[in-house]
Amino acid sequence: MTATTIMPEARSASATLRRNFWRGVWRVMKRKPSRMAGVVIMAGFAFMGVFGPMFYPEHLPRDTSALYAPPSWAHPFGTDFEGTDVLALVITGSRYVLLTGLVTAVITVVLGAGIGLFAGFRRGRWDSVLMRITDMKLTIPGLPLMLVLSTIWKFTSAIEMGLVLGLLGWGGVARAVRSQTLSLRERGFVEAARGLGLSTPHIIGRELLPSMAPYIAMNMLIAVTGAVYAQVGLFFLGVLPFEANNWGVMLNLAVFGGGALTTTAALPYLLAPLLAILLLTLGIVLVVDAMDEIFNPRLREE
Amino acid sequence: MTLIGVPGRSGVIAVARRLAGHLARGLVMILVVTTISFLIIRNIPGDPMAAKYEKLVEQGMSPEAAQQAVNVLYGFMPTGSMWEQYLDYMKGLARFDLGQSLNVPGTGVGTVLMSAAKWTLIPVLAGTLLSFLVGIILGVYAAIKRQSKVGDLLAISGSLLHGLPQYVLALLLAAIFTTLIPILPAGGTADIMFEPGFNAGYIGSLIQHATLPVVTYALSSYGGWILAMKSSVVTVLGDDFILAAELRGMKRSIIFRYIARNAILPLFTILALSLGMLFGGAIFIERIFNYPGLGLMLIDSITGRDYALMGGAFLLITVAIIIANIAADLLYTVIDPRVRSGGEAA
Amino acid sequence: MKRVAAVVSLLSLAAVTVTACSSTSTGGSSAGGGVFTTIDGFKPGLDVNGPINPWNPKGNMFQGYNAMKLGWKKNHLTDPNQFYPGIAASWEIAPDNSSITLHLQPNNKWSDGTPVTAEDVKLSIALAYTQGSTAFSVDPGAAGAASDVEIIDDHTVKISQDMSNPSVTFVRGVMDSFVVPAHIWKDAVPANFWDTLKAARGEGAEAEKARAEITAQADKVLAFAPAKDVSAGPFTLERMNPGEALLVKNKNFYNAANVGPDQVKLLNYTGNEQIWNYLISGKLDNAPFTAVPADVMKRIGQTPGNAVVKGFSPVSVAMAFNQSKKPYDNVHVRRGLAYLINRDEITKIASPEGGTPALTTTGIHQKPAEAWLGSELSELEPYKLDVAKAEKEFKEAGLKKTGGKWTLPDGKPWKFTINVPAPFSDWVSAAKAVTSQLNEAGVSAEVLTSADYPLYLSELAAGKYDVGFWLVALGPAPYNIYQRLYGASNGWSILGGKIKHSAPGKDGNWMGSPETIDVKGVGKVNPGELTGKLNTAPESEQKAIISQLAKAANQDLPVIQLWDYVNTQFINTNRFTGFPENESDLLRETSGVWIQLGMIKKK
Amino acid sequence: MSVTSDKRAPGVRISDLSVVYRTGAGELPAVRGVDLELEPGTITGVVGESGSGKSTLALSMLNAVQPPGRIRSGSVEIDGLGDVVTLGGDDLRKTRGRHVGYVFQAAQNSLNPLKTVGKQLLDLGRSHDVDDLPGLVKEARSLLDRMGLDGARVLDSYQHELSGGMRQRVGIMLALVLNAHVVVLDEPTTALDMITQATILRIIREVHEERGLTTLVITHDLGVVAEIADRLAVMYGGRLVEQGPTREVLGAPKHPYTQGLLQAIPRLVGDIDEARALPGRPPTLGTIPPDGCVFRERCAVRMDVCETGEPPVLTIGPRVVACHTAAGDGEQKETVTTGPTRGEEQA
Repeated sequence: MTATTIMPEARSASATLRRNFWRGVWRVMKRKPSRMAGVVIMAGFAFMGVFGPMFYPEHLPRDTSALYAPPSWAHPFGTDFEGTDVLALVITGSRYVLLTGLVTAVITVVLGAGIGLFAGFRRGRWDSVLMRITDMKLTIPGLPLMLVLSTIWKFTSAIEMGLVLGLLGWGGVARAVRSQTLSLRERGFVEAARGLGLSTPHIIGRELLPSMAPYIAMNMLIAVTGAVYAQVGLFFLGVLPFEANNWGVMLNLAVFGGGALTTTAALPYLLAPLLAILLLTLGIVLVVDAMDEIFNPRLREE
Repeated sequence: MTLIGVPGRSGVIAVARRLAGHLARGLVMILVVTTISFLIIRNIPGDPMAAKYEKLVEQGMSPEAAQQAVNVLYGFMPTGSMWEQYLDYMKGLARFDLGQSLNVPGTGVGTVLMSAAKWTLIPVLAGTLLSFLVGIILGVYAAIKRQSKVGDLLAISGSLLHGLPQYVLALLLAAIFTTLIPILPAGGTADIMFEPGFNAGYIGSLIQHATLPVVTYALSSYGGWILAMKSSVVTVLGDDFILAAELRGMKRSIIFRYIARNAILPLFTILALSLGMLFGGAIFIERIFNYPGLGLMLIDSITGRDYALMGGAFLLITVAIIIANIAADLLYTVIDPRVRSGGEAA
Repeated sequence: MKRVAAVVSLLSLAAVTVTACSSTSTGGSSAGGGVFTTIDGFKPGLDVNGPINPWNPKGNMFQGYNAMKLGWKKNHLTDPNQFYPGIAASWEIAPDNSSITLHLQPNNKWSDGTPVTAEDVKLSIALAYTQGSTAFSVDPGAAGAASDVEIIDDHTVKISQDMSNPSVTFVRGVMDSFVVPAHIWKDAVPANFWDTLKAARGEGAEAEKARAEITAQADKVLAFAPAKDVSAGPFTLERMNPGEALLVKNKNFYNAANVGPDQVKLLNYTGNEQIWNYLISGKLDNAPFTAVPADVMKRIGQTPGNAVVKGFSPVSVAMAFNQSKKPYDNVHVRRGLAYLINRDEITKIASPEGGTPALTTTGIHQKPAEAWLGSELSELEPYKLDVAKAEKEFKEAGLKKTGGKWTLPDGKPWKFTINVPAPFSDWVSAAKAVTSQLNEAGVSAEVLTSADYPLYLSELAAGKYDVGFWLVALGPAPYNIYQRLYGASNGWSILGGKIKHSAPGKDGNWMGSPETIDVKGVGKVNPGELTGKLNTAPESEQKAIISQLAKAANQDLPVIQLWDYVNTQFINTNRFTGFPENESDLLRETSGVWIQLGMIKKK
Repeated sequence: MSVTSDKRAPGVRISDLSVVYRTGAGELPAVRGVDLELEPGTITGVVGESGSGKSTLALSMLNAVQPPGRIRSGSVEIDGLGDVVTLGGDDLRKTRGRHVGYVFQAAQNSLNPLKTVGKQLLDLGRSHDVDDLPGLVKEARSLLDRMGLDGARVLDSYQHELSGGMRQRVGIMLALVLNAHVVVLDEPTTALDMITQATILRIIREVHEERGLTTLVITHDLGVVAEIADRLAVMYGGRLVEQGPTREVLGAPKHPYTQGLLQAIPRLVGDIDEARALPGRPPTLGTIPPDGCVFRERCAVRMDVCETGEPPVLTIGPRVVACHTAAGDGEQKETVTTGPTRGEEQA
């Protein structure tokens, strides 16, 4: 299936293909309502990240007479250690978390796909050198390394954080893209395109990349979740600079400061960010499930 | 006629050559990783002595006593230029000497690592194997029923569990089983009142303490197995030889075995690799359940600036991953005849 | 099917063993004197690899249980030289602090039956030299070091102070020494140790070499690991695992007849939240000082038998300024900030159970401050929340308020950045509350955390922060109290009995206070020199010096004191009785000390 | 060979066979109204481009159309077995392999890569309740030997140790070892080199005769058919457009599609320019026109009636052709007028 879409002579029909593609997307989405839910959740998070903080003042109001207040209409998830609304924290904190995730994902995918494509395309010495480096990266344990790095660098901004996570995380994508490239090569596309007198950038940009785009897009989504988890986890362990509304900081303070694992008062403070992560994961899982079916004809045959 | 696939003489030679190549590459990798981690670790800023002192006085120790407790550690701080330290470290490594721990002064890093490793290995191994077994069984089921609601649910729940970070699971389980319904211990390895050894009380206590870490680990890795097995089975189901076997009138049970064996093959590799990763993988679980394994030790070694111990931990993780890679490859050689005879793995 | 059955039977076996476990443990505690369960506050993270060695930070010797000192310090507000008996039954201190004569417990034996003698004490002192304690130091500049150790008889030892560089804390330094059995430890130091020590006291290359020789022993002593615990304490170590340690009664202990519990179980912890869980489940008979959130405190109180004992803990937490950074060099800025910070609210948010809001900033914990200063305390400026006064101070400092925000005199924005180490959640919440209060008052403020405590302290010392949290008031010795404000971190250090001042940014001077302060009603003082004097001044003079220092600190505000720690301890009276009362002078010693003094009895 | 004639070669009659695939756009026909008779002891070749439905037809012979496809109507009668389409469960399974042998395309991996050929042979024997397994192995060995291989060695080999030609012979062996008398070969020579192709075709021919088989060969290669088939059937767009004795069809094709195919073959002698490819592309499942002639889009002699009218199926002696242009040539077997869509003709 993918084969026909990248054959040069098929490009005349690309407009129809695109239309068919969107119709296919719609069909796939429609078949399971859960996938729609996934898209809605993702859209909700995107909205929250972009516009959420605009609904709140720069410094969130606090009520020092209601520390760790239980859930109520005014505070659906109660309040934190200094009486700030937990829901407001989760919403305003989403921007940092999601921005980091996005930056990480972009870097992971750009670097990973670039290196993977290059290695798979060039093969030979370049390939083995790049793959050795990739192996090495995969060998150095990520989380411990981040723990150590966090004492050396201060990740003050979301972008900086994402940058580091991205630079640490491209290994898996590079490998996967390389093997995809190799398998496409094996199927003779590159030689065929060469035979047609197409240039290397053209072959990579117009032939290889599009056929891998869905795959890369899925990896990107997965990288977003990976980055969100990594940073929230590091904040949770308390090694990253403080941001009162960061989800990980909330987890940390709930557990280690509020005793959320000991008594119930700080439990809403713990559960709100956990729920946010759970929802985000669910959204991404459902969307990836849909993408999987859209792009993987084997699963689609029905 | 021999119908049993025993690797021939040429097969053995091929395996040996593969192994030699792996070992050589592994050594280079160890060298590079060690150097990188050495450079990073030795450049961690911070004053562990001051931290220790301040902590002790905050805890209520008198300033004099705290000062004394801290003074003794200076002898274990690395001295000399970075290059000298590096050479010393490498020389030590060549003699399998990882140096002395600063956190537990006077104790070899190897000893500290080994005693922590056992508390990571046992639960993580148990968790991995448990999730592997359950995951592959349900994975086959999910693949066969992939057009039905049950299969869908299995796949989605698998992705969700696979997607959720370990600390979310661990926190949820801890909140439930140690806070809301406190039926399981929140930390430790066993009740000290039991004489360690092969007696029911001690082993029972061990199991009780390991339950939450094992279950968390199993839950968080189960999703991966079910997904991997499902997609592997789906791939094999589409293979020609399955249709061929069907068209030759093979019994369902035999075809099922064909599918299972072919589908599980790539998973064994993942299993071997994930066993290699386990040395570095349980930080959150151990932190949340206060289980004294390598993860907790690593955190301690970082906050205590125990350079030697940190280096040792990184080395252990690296070596484990490299060994796991080699093991995975050799395993493949044993179970996949295509590789065994020196060909390329599919 | 067969496999399933096997799994089921395995599971049921586990269930049986679990129930078996609970029955044996309760059975164990009902027999004899019972099991006393606690944690060792000095040893977070018990380590099975630790040697049975009191000097090793991870050594499995627990103060008061199987690790013995000559005496146990009383928690006195002002006098550092009061003790309960340990290895020493009684002692005489020379009036000028020049010597202390120790009389050992007459009937004390090591757990292996060997008597405890003066030889044990002397060898333990030799070991202490290798580790460098305050009283037993080969450092030529050290104040309050011993000059001679003399065995008077089998049970009497006299230790003299080097009076060329004396300190009031000499006696404390002596009494605070561990004692280990000479017959086990004799190989840990070379036989010619005392000759080497004598040589080390001299001057020149020879002495230098001898000193090096002694300190070179440090690692060996620290790593020394006896195969078995031979203790003169009330308990000996029976076994450990990574989660717990079990100690059993030492029949040879001098006061064994009065030791209540038969066994002591020390639980491991790596974070406070574990201690909270232990407490809620009612497991612990005693937990030393632990920071506890309000709701957790409530839950702990609901567990039958649980009770709280509170006492004085000579530690306060303060916000310290780096006066090399603008605008914190201006005392009016510091005062203005002090007027804006609501310490009651901060304490309520960050440490409701473990602290009391500081009444003012003196550099001393509230309790000893009353004892030292008396009525003078009330005359000091309390820096109560007062926005008007704050504005006045800020204006005096030249700060401007535009659009509801304070800016620097040159009109540039002012960002108040406060640094705290990330792992200390109470400090983090306190810092956050401070910034919230300041933001509400128009001072743009933010919290920055460092990944961990070592990093925090090194960056603080390197002068990288504007403002950071800092422990102060470490009593009871008055010198210790004020060296936190006017000690090495503020440029003053004692070298060979002389006070030396380093300029801000040099030699660890990150606070950067002016060298002299014109204190209202006192005149110009050099706080560092005054602090140094506290080391040697007789008690009669100390009061006056402290009064001057308190006034200086209150007026100049090198730090803003936030809250004074309260030593909140937890006890459970279901199984044992005889715990110390509120404000007892034993609250800073471990429950091992309470037990060996014969206080704790089985119910 | 001793096994040659313990049973007479059975005849096979496919009538009115329609196979549909379920897709997002509804059920689409892959094979429509096919009538084909395999006479006992003959080799019939089915030729068509990819997507013509020939493989689906082949799978129908074993009632093994894979989901989402299904046989909607029609029957496959095999002498001594009855209608395969109505078989199910164990009866169907035992028919496969035991009575009808199926040989996969050579390029496909029709063997379990993790087991030796011998082990898979034993699995096959157990599946069909063969009591005399050593006898089965002996039979397999002799079959392989017969096909010019070292039987013992091959049985001890894994798939990846065998070349394409060897795999194909193993496939033939597995199809015959249980003594099936109807054999379906799906693209038996595709992806093999010329010499191996010739060998395989020779083997097929010889074994066919020796064992008294009724053989169906599916291929896209007219050359293969020309070489071995007694009868030839041409498929296009799921329909049989022409069939008859190989020589006759190839010598004088009646259907424009068959004519086009023949013209497209470059000859060894003659001008290469004489070979003219058919214009356009073959239809896929989704683009087969529901009404009228399936070939009209590419037909050089298209008429108006082709747009709407289903071509009549005409029987001319031993030959059958379905084309409007041939309408005058012979006796009309069945006339289907305008409008019938997707299999309504069966109603």
